[in-house]
Amino acid sequence: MKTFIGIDLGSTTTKAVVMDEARNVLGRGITNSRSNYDTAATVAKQEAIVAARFHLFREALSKSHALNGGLEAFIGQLERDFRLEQYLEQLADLEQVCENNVQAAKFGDSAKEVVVALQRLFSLLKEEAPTLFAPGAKRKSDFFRDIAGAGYLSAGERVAKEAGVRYDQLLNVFDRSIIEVENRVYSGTISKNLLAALERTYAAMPETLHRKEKISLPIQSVIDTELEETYVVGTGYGRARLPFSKEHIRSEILCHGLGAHVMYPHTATVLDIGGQDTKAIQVDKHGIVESFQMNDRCAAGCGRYLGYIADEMNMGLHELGPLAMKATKTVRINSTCTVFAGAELRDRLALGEKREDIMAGLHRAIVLRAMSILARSGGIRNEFTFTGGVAKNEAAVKALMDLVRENYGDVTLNIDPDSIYTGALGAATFAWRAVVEEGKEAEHKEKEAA
Amino acid sequence: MTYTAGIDIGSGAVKTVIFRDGEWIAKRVERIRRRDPMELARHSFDEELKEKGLNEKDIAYIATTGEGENVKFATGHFYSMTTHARGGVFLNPQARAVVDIGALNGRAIYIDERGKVLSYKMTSQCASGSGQFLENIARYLGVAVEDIGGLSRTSQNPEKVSSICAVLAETDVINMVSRGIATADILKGIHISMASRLVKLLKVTGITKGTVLLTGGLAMDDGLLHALQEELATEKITSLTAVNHPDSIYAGAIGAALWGAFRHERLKELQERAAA
Amino acid sequence: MTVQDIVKRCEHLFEDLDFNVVSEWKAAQPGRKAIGYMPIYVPREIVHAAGMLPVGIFGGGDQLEVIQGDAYYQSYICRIPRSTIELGLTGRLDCLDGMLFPSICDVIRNLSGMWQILFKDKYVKYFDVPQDYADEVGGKFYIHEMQALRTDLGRLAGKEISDEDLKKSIAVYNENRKAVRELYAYRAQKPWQAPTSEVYLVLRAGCVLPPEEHTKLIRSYIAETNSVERPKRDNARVVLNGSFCEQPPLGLIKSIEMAGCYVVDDDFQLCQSWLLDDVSVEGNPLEELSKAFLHRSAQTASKYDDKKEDKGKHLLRQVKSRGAEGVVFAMASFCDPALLERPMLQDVLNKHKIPYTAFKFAENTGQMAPIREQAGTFADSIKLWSAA
Amino acid sequence: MSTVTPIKDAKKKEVVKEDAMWIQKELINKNYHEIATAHETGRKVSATFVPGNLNELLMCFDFARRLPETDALQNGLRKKSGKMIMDAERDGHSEDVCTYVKTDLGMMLQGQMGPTGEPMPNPDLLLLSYTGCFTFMKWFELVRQKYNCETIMLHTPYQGDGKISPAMRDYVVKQIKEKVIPACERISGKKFDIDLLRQYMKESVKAEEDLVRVLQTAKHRPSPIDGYFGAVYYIGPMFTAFRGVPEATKFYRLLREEVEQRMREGKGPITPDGEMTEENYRLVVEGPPNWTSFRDFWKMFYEEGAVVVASTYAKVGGVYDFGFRHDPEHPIESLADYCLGCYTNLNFPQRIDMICKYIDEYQADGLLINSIKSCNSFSAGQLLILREVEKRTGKPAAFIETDLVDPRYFSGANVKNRLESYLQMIKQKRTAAAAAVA
Ligand SMILES: Nc1ncnc2c1ncn2[C@@H]1O[C@H](COP(=O)(O)OP(=O)(O)O)[C@@H](O)[C@H]1O
Ligand SMILES: Nc1ncnc2c1ncn2[C@@H]1O[C@H](COP(=O)(O)OP(=O)(O)O)[C@@H](O)[C@H]1O
Ligand code: SF4
Ligand code: SF4
Ligand code: SF4
Repeated sequence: MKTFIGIDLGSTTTKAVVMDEARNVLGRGITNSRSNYDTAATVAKQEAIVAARFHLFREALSKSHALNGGLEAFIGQLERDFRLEQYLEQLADLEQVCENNVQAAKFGDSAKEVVVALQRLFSLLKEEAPTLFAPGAKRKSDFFRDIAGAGYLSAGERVAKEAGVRYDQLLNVFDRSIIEVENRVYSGTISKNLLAALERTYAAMPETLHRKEKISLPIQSVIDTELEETYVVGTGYGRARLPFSKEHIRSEILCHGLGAHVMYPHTATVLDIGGQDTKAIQVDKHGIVESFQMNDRCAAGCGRYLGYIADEMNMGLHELGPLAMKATKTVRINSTCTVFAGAELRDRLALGEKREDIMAGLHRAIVLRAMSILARSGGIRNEFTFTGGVAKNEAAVKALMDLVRENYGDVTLNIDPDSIYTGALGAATFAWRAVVEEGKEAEHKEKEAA
Repeated sequence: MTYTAGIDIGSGAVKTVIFRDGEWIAKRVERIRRRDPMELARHSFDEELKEKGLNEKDIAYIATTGEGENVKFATGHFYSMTTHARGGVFLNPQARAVVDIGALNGRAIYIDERGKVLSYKMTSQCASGSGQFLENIARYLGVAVEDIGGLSRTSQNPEKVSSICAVLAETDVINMVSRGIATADILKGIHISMASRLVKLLKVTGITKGTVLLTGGLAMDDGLLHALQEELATEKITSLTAVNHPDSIYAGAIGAALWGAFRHERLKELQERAAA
Repeated sequence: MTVQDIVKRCEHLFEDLDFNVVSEWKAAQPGRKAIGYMPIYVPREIVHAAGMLPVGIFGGGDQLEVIQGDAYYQSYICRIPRSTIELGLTGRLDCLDGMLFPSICDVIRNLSGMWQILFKDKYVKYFDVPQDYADEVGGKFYIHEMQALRTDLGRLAGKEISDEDLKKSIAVYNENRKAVRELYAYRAQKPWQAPTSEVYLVLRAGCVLPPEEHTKLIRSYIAETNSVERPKRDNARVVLNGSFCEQPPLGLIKSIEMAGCYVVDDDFQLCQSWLLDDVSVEGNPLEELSKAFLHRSAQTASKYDDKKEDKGKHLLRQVKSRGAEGVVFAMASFCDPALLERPMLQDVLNKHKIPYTAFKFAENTGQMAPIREQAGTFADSIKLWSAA
Repeated sequence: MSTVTPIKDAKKKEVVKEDAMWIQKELINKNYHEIATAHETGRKVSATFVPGNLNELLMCFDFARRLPETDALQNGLRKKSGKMIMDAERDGHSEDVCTYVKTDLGMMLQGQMGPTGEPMPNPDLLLLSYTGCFTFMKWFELVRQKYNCETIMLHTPYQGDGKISPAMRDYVVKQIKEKVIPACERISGKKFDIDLLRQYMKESVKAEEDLVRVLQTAKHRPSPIDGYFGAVYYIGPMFTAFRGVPEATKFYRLLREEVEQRMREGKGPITPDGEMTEENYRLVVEGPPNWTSFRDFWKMFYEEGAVVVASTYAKVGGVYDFGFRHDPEHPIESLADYCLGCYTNLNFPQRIDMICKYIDEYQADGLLINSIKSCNSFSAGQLLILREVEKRTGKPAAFIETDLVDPRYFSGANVKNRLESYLQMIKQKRTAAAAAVA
C-alpha cells in the first residue's frame, strides 16, 4: 500500500509518522537523535513502520473478530513482547561489544575479573528484562541507551563490589560500548522478533492459543503486505543533513504549524518546546504560518535543561514531572541556563529547599522563557496548542496552564499525547499533499528513471 | 602531634586529605557521578580516618573548600582560590600560577612563592570550555574519561568547537561526528578551545613568567596540558611553562588542610592570649 | 522605632513592586502627581518644585517574573530595561504620571522612545545632560534642557514653577544629600554597625519617599543603629564600583559581606549623592544646578572625562578617604558603559597599587557561589596577607 | 533552480563586482596608504567615527583621516578580527562589550598593522564626534588612556522628542566653533578657511544627490541593486574619508550611471557570484550586517532570490534620502544638522516610521531584523520595532542574530534556518493569498 512519511530530525529525538492515502496516521516512531543522522532517520522510520504494522494488525484482527473482546489485551501483550525481544537482542549485542572492549581498555591484570563481572551483570540484566516490559511497568525512557544504562549503573555498583573490580572500570566499558550498539540498525530481524513475540504472547495468554490459526493468519498477511514509501518529507533541526533533496525538505516552523493545525483545526497559536529550541508560531485558519519566534542563540530553558536536571537528580525524564507535581510551593528560579542547571539545583538544596519545590520552580522557569517567546511572537490566541517533547511533562503543562491563565485569561489549551510527533505529522501531511494534491512522484523513482 | 584535614567538594568529585604536622599522610578521591556530595564527603572522610586508624576527635582542624561551605562537621571554610594557591605551591614550589579547571568554572590564579593570591580570573556563566562539557562529550563519543588525553594527543587535524553555549556546542559535536570527524580531532578541538580560554584567563591575571601548575580534576588530562603548552607557544608566551603534578587533583584539599593548620595555630594563640 | 523596624520598613518599601507607597502619597491629596526617573541623575529639584513626587525606578530586582519584558529584549542586553518594561506593562507603574530617561547609555536612550510608543498617554522625556563642561556651551544647553522640563512639568501641574519654588526644593535636597553623606561617613567609620545590605535599603527608600521624610529616615537609622552594639568582624574594607544602573540583588550584597568584605563606599543610587556638595540657593536656580552638575558632580561611566588625568579620580578619592583596602567591581552583565570603563579604572588602581577584583551580575542572579568565592578569595588575600 | 548567473567579463574570476566598485576599492586602499605615510609626509592623522563625521572640516586642516569603525569592519571582512577581539579580551576587556572597540584595541595590541597590511600611525587627534552611540565615548577614552592622544569631544544631543531643537543645534555649532576648530588649528598648524569648507561641501552635495538616486533605484522591479549587501559598498566612500573629495564625486556619478543603465535593462543586482536573475522576495533590513561571514551571509539571500530593497544601515552616515544635504551656504550649521540627523540619533518612533515608509515605498514583502550582539545602539528595542512594523504594515517580520566582527557569534546554520523559515512563510502566505483571490 502507499504510505506518506514525515521525518522530524530533532536535536534530541527523531520522530517519524507514517500516513496512508486517506491521511490516517498508521504509525509513529521515535528514537534518540545521534551522531549518525541517517541511522536516526532510518530507525525512527522503522519504528513508525513497525507501529504501522501493529495498527494494521489491530484493524485486521478486529475485522476478523478473531479475539472477540480480547483484542486490546492481546495487542498490548504482543507489543510488549515485541519490545522485549528487541531489547534482548540489543542487550546481547551490547554484552558482546562490552566484552570486546575490555581488551581495548587496557585494564591489564584485572581484565579477566572485569569480564567475569560483565557476564554476571548481563545475566542480571537479562533476568530482570521481562519485568521491565511487564504490564503496567514504568520505564525510565523508551530508548535502549537509557533503559539498559539505568540497569547497568544500578546493578553495576553491587556487581563490582562482589567481583572485586572497580565500579569505574565497568562505567568505562559501558561508555565505550553503548554508542556502537546504539548506532546499529536491526532491520533484518523485525519479522523474526515479531514471530518470536507472537509465541511469547500465546504463552502468556494461553486462552488465545486455541485460536492460534485464526489470529496468526491476518497477522501474517499484514506482515506480507509491502508498505511502499511513496513520498518522504523531512524537517527539523538536522534537516539539512537528511538524506533528501531540497524538494523533500520543509522548515520545521511550517511543519509544526501544519501538524498542530491537522490535530486541532482551530489552532491559532502553537508552542513547541524541543530539546534545544523553543518555537512560538501563529497560524491562520488554514494552518498557514503568520509569524514565528524562536529562542535566540542561548539554549536556556529548553528541553535539554530537563535532561541535565534529570542527570543531576539521577532520575529519568519521565519522573521529573510527577515529582514536581508533589510540590507544595514554587521556589523561584531565575537562571535557566542549561549548563548551570545542576549548580542551581545544588545551591537550592543546600539552602534547605525541598526537591519537589525546586522542581516546580525549575519547570515554571522553563515555561516563563517560553511565555516570553510567545509574547514576542504576538501572544497567545485561542486555541492554543502545546507540542514537542516537553508537552509530555505534566509539571511543565501545569506551569503553562497557570501562566496562560494569569496572563491571557481563558484560552483552550490543546495537548495531544502524541504531541512530540507534531512536526513529523506536518511533514507527513506535506508529503501527502505533494503527491495527492500536487501530483509529485517520489524522488527515488525519478532517479531510477534517470 | 597535630592532625588537620582538607575536604574539597567539587561538582565532579570529592577529595579528602589528612596532614600531620605539615606532612601529608592520606588522600582519597571519589567521583560524585550521581551521588549526594555531602553524604559522599562524610563517607569518604570516615573511610580515610578508618584507614589511618584515626578518630574524628583527633583532627584539630577540618577545613572545607569548594562547595563545602555547608559541611556540618567542618571547623572552617576557605575559598577555593585561596586553597588552590596554597596547594599549588605545596605541590610545586616553582608554581607562580595555578590553573584550576573545575567541572563548571575555570580559574587562573596568579600567586607568589608563598602561595599568596596576587590576582585571579574566573570564567563565568556560559561555559562550553567547562570540565563537565568535556566529560559529557566524551561520554557521548564513547570515550572513558581516563582515555581522553591520550586520544587527543594523537589528533592530526583538530576541529574547533565554535559555539559559546555548551548545549549548542554539543550539537556542534554531533554534527562533527556526522561529518565523519575523528573522535581524537574533536577532543583535541575541545582541548584547544579550553586552552585558549585558559591562556586568556592567565593573561588577564597579569602573570608574565614562571611555572603554571594545572590543578583540579582535569589536570591529569595530558591532552589538555599539551594543548595548553601549544597554545602558549602559538601565543609566543615562552616565559610561561605549563606543568601538572600527579597529585594535582588534591591541590584544593591540600591547601585547605594547610590553611586549617595555620588557623589552628592562630586560634590557639588567641585563646592563650585570652586566657592570660 | 528600633533599627530593625526601620530596616523592615525600608525592606517593605523595596519589595513593594506595586509602588503602593506612591499611590498612597498621591491619594493623600487630590491632584498630586508622581514622576518616575531612571538611574544615575536627574535634577529631582525641578520635579519636587512642581509639587510632584520624584520616583526612582531601578528595575524589578530578583522577585519580579519577567515575561513581557523578555519579549522586547535579546539575551545579550542587560536586565534593567526588560524588568522596567515588565513593571510598566503589568500596570505597576500606573501610579506614575510621567517618566524621565536620563542620558545613561544607548539602552535607556532607546527605552525612552519605546516608552513613548507603549505608553502613549504618559509624559515621557529623554533628559539629556551635557558632555561638554563649559558653562557657556554645555551649561547653556543643560539649562535649556532643564528649562524645557520645568515648562513641561509646570504645564502638567497646572501652575508654573517659580524660582522661589525651585530654591525651596534645592534646600530640601541639600539637606537630603547632607544626610546621605552622613550615612556614608558613618558606615565608613563603623561598617559593622551599618552593613551595606541595610544602608542600601535605607537609601533605596529615597526612591519612593518624599525627600523630607527620607532625610528623617536616614538620620533616625544612624541614631538607632548606633545605639545597639553589633559584633565587629575581621573583614576587608572595600569600595564597590559599577552598580550605578542595574542593581545587584540584595542577596549578592549580603554575599559579599558574608564572604568577608565591608563595603565602605559604593555607587548605588548615584542620584542621591551625585552632586558632591550643596547647591547654592542664591542666584538663578537653574544656573546653580547647572554649575553643580558641570563642576561638582561624581564621576561615572556614563559621563565623559575631559582629560586623561581625570579618569578614576573619584574612585581614588573614595578609596583614600574611606580608608579602603581594595575595590570590588560589580557590574551588570552586558552593561557597556561600566564594562568599557572598567579597564581604565583598573589601570589607575594598578598605578596606585590598590588591589581589586571584578565580577558581573544580573539583577536576578540566583547563584551566589561564584560571587562568594571571588569576594571570599579577595577578602582572604587581603586579610591573610595584609601584614606580609 | 539557480537565481544567479555568472557574468562573463568579470574582472576577477572568483568575485563579481560592478565597475564602479573597483574604483571604490582603489580609493580605500589609497586612503590607507595616505594614513600609513602621513607622518613621513608631514601630515597629521585624525581619527573619528562614521555617524556624524566632520570629514569636510577635517579636510580643511589636511588631516589624514582614519575611521576606526572602518578599520574594524575591514579587519572583519578580511577575517582578522576574531584574533584581535580575543587579544583585547585577554588584555582585560569584557566579552560583553562592542566588538568594534575590541577589534580596534586588538589591532593596536598587534602592533597597529592596518587591514591592508600597512602599519597605522597613532592619531594626533581623536575627534570624538559623538552621534548616536555612547560606546564611541568610551572607545576614544580607552584609546586616549593607552596612547595619550589629544581628544576633543563633540557631544551631539539625542533627538529624544523626534526633532532638532534650536538649542540642540546651537550647542553643537558652539562646540564646533569654540572647541573643535581651535583644536584642529592648533594640532594641524593650519588656519581654518571657511571657503575651503564650502568648496568641499559643494562636492559632497553632488555626491549625496547621486547616492540617493542609486539607493532609490531599488524601488524598481526588479531592483538593480541590493540595498543592504550591495549598498555597504555604495555608502563606503560617502560615509568615510571621501565625502567632499572630488574622486568620490566622480565615483558616485559613474555608479549612478551604471546602476540606472541596469535598471533600464531590467537587470537584477550583481552578487559576488554574478547577476541575480530572479527576484523572489523583496525585503527591508534593519541593523548592520555581519562582516566576518559577509559573503556566506549574502549568499543565503541571493540563493533564494531575496533582494534587500532598503536598509536602515545604509543611513548610519546620513539620512540623505529624506532630504538632508550639506549646505555650503551654512556650512557649520549643516554639519551640526548632519550630526544630529544620523539614523542612530533618531528616536524610536522616527526609526519605526522610516522602516514603514521603506516597506511601503519599496513594495517590500516584509522586514528582516539582523540584531547585532555588539551594538546596543541599534539592537536595544529592535523587537518593538519588529512588532510595531508588523502591526502597521501588516507585513511579516523576522529576527536573526549575529555580530559585526565577532566570528564566534555568527552561526550560519542558525541564521539560515530562520531565514529559510521566513522566506518559506512569505511564499506560503503568498500562495494562500493567490488561492483566495482565484
Ligand atoms: N517522556 C517525557 N517526559 C518528559 N519530558 C520528555 C519526555 N520525552 C521527551 N521529553 C523532553 O522533550 C525534550 C525533547 O523534545 P523534542 O521535541 O524531541 O526535541 P527535538 O525536536 O529538539 O529533538 C527532551 O529534552 C525532554 O526534556
Ligand atoms: N546573565 C548572563 N547570561 C548569559 N551570559 C552571561 C551572563 N553573564 C555573563 N555572561 C557571559 O559570561 C561570559 C564570560 O565572562 P567573563 O570572561 O568571566 O567576564 P568578563 O566578560 O567580564 O571578562 C561572557 O560570554 C558573558 O557574555
Ligand atoms: S551556556 Fe547557558 S546561558 Fe550560555 S548560551 Fe548556553 S544555555 Fe545560554
Ligand atoms: S545596566 Fe548599563 S547597559 Fe544597562 S541600561 Fe544601565 S547603563 Fe545601560
Ligand atoms: S555599539 Fe554599535 S554604533 Fe556603537 S561603536 Fe559599537 S557597533 Fe558602533
